[in-house]
Amino acid sequence: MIPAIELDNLSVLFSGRPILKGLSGAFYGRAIGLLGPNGAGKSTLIQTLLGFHPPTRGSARVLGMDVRTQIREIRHAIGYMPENDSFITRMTGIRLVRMMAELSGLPPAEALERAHETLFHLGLGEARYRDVGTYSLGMKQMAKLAVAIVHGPRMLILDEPTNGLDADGRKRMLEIIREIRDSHDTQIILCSHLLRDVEECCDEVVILKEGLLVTHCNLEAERRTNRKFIQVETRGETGVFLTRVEQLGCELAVNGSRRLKMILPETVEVRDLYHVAAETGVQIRRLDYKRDSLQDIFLKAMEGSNGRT
Amino acid sequence: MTAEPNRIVFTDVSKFYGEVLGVNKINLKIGPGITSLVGPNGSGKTTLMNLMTGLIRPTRGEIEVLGTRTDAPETFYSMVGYCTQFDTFPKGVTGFGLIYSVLRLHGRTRREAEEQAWQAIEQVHMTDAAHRRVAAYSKGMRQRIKLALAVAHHPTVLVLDEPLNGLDPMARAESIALFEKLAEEGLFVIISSHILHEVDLMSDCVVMMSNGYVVAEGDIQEVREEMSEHPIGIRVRCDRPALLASRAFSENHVVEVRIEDDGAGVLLRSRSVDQLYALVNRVVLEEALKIEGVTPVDEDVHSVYSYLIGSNGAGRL
Amino acid sequence: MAVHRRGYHQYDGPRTPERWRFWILARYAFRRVFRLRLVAIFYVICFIPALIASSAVYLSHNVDVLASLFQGERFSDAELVPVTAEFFLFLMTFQASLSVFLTALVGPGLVSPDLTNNALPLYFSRPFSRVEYVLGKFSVLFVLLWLVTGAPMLFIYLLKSSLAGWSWFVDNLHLAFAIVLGSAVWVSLLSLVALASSAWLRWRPAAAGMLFALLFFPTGFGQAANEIMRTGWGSLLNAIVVIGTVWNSLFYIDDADGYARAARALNPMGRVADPIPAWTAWLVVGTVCAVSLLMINRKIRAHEVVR
Amino acid sequence: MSIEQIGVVAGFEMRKFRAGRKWFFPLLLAAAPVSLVSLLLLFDPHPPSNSDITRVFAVMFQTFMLRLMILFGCALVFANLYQGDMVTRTIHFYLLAPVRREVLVAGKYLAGLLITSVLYGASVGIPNILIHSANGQAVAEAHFFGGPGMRELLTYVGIALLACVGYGSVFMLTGFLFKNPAVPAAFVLVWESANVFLPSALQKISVVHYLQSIVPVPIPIGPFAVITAPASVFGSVTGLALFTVAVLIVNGLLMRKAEINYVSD
Repeated sequence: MIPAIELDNLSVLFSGRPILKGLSGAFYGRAIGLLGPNGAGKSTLIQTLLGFHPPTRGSARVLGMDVRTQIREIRHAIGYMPENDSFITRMTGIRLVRMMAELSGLPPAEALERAHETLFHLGLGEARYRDVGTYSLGMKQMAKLAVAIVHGPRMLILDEPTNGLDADGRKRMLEIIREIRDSHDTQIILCSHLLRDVEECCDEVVILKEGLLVTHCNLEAERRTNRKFIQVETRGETGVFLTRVEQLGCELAVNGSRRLKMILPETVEVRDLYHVAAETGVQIRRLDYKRDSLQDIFLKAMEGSNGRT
Repeated sequence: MTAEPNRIVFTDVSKFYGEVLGVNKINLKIGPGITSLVGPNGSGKTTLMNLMTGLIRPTRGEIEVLGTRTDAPETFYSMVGYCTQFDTFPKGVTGFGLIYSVLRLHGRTRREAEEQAWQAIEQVHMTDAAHRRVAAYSKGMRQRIKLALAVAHHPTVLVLDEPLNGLDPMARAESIALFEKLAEEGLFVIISSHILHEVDLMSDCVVMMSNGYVVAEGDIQEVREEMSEHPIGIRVRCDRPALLASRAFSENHVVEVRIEDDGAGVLLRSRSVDQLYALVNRVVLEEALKIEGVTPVDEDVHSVYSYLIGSNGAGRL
Repeated sequence: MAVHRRGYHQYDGPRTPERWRFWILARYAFRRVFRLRLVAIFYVICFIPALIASSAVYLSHNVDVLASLFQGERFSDAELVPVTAEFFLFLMTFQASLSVFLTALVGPGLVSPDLTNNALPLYFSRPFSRVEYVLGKFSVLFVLLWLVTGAPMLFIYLLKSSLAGWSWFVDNLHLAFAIVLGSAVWVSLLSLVALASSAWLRWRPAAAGMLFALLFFPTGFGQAANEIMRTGWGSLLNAIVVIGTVWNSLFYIDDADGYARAARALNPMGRVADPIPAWTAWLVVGTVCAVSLLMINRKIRAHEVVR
Repeated sequence: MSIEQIGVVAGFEMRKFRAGRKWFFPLLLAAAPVSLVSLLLLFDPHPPSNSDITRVFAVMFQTFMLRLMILFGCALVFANLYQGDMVTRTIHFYLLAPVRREVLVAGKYLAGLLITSVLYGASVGIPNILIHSANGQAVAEAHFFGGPGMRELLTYVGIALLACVGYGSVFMLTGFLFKNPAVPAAFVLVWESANVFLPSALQKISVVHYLQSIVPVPIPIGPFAVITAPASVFGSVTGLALFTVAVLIVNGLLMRKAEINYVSD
């Protein structure tokens, strides 16, 4: 299985300012999450993979093809969804998607058929005959996704696909991304700031910070190994309850007014918590086991290398 | 018209852009603390915020923010800070230059303006990029500068239109902490956002909008309890779900009980949330159940949103 | 009854040859250009002068038809409408001015819709290079304008030669060559300038205004400079004089005094200074095209790198 | 307090003007007469006598400089002050500042005035000095210090500044009302150039009428012009000042009710 992306000491400089500083690694995941604070070089990395910027040093291979020599072949196999608004005014949805399909080499008849199929698949029903300029924000994002997948690419690069969408729009977009990921071997690079979206779609995560590759981990593996801890929400006066719980030997962390995070030693049962609660007149509302979420992995990555917290 | 010095009051406010509906018949009283504005795109959130900050005038109705009207700019804007949704900046200006100039407009002396500008820039961790041109900033950095701009002159009312849009996870956490700190200092912080789990995390009170109408308003739990047509549900993962189910049926406030198909959990719905939790606490002690977890099924903003708005409001994307 | 799961599937069917991919842009642009009724009407109007000219040429050959029209009016056998270089030059200047208005109508709408809403990444993340993009947009204008300038005059030339016989065709061949090349030069110059102004001034009326400004302001300035310094070099800034000289050098390729006569006519107030030499005119056209290409290249980028 | 704020707004506007590449065309216009005159000095072996020069400059001033250059220059600079913010959707930075709207208008006007008066004051003054020194140093000194040269120069520059004041306020108002600045600029150009043929009452409602009468070297204004009594220097200056203040007040009132409507084109 050739890696989706292979970086070999890749560095990129903008007029002297180093943006990517020697990235190396091979990423095989079916859906790779690309994370990092603002200005970490995520967009630059994506644009280097697309050949918008030549790498200053080192090399990058996409689906086994080198970015410097086979860029046209790469662009056949890639569907790119840019970050901010990107459409052509005074053009209907269907015509925009069809033209983009033809520009990727599909014959006109084939392009029209696939354009309609893609727009149907993404839920842009009758709006496809309207001018893209009149689309709502959610529909524009779907139109961008349509343009990215109409020519049937082997790899999808999505830059902030759910940015600015409302709750339903985000749910719809994530469903479609998961569906594309599971339709045989299409690989996805998802670049986003919303960690829950990345958690729901990706099985591998790459975290950049100030142009350096700080963390590269497999989410499934990470989930299994993490320490389990309990998150408890209570109602009523919790002062006495907290001290009693600590006496039981639980490691306690309070964040937010009513939310407690604690780690139970082997000897203590959940039921004991209820005993203590009943005795101290506190009602336990929410109680569930939690694992290190991507949020914690991300925060650890940031603190790892002279993070600023 | 009762002049309420400590509230943001909307009385019968409507705004139409020609015949396009902005917002319709809004009656709101917003108190200090974090109030979240939630609703699908185009539901009137931005219109409401523009009205509240005087950028646009209502077609009908009155708006009063802490007793002053929005059309007296010199006094009104010294207490209001607005971080807009527009991602546009004057050409050729640097981050620091913009905040400094606006503070000078606020009547600060040169030294004060410089000091406060730098203070605000530190708060959003933009110190190293402050002197570069805003045109060269990434989306997240522009967002931080807008945030700094809104808080630089220490307003008492802070209106933020999707302030976390484009920020990285670190910055989101820091911004939420900043908002909570400001809210504790007694500021009115009004935030519009789509990320419901963040809204759930940080807001004391929620205003839910759909198609230009306020659909619900108030504390999440109260709003949820008021929705009698959707009884409160909790999901209990334990070793003997059948026992808990039978004990639950004996109580009259329980409306629905369902054993989960994996046989290791039970879903209980009841008209009164307190009695339901009391029941669970009691049964765990008496029957020595081995509890895996007790989680409310639809108490958070997500479910309230989908009940109130998801079904009827946002048919489209 | 089977539930058909219409999911996403990759495409690995046949691909169109890459050589002609730039023409896709032109195909879509033509359809959009003629959607505006104003452009369609104006486009038809541009053909009227050619129509009149060709009917005049036809009538001048069939004198008897003319005679019957004017009952017995005696007509000398000399051609009514002499189809010579002057004839074609006059028609060319007329069509060229019409083509300027056509460019102002069509030009700005070609590039600015892509730029105002940041659509370039959509183009260049596909196997479609910036050269093909510019070539596609350029070919739209080139074809539209050439059909209005070069094609009708070529048609008249062929009509004339069919009437005047094979010998006329052979010894006037240089005229045909001049028509094709002359109109091609003017049309490419106009298209490149229109594309450059459309790329830099995203606001449509501004781009159209810039086109006219480029035609008139330098001319005014050049004339003023001529006036003050009493030289002829100022008319290098005068678009009409420059393209006129280029055409003269093509149409009078083998007729020196014809060229001199036309050059003087072109430069009425060239009192003392002699008209500008032909090679300088070609040089001006060349530099303007090069500068426009540079400006287009600067703006048509996948990613705006802001220092 | 508000005086200082006017200064801040003016400073901010000027910095925006310089950074926003908007100075290109106004500067080009201002450079035109200067380059023309310097071309003349460099290439022309035998310049005309000084008296002809004064007449040539007078013609050039009234036809090209006053009516075309300063008018279009002011149109470009002032129309952009308000429209620029609307088109680039940055007007909300101002509307959200605790500043009286009149202060905003005054600040912007001050910035526009400073820019145009510097640009067009120089583009009138410098050619005047250059052109009169075409015949060598001695003649120039005689002209300026001995003869009427200096008074003429100062009047010309003064007229240029007054023109900026007048046209500035007009184009600021039209910039506020019309999205496309070219339309009002063309209208004012036609109105001003036809001024000579209008009935005397209408002539009063224009900037050029007041300036026309205080030009040091009058030029024949064509056969069928309607002769009206030229206003005195004091009359023209106060007339212009009143005209400008009135336009600014209207502008301030409109600004009070300004709302943002960033409609995407």
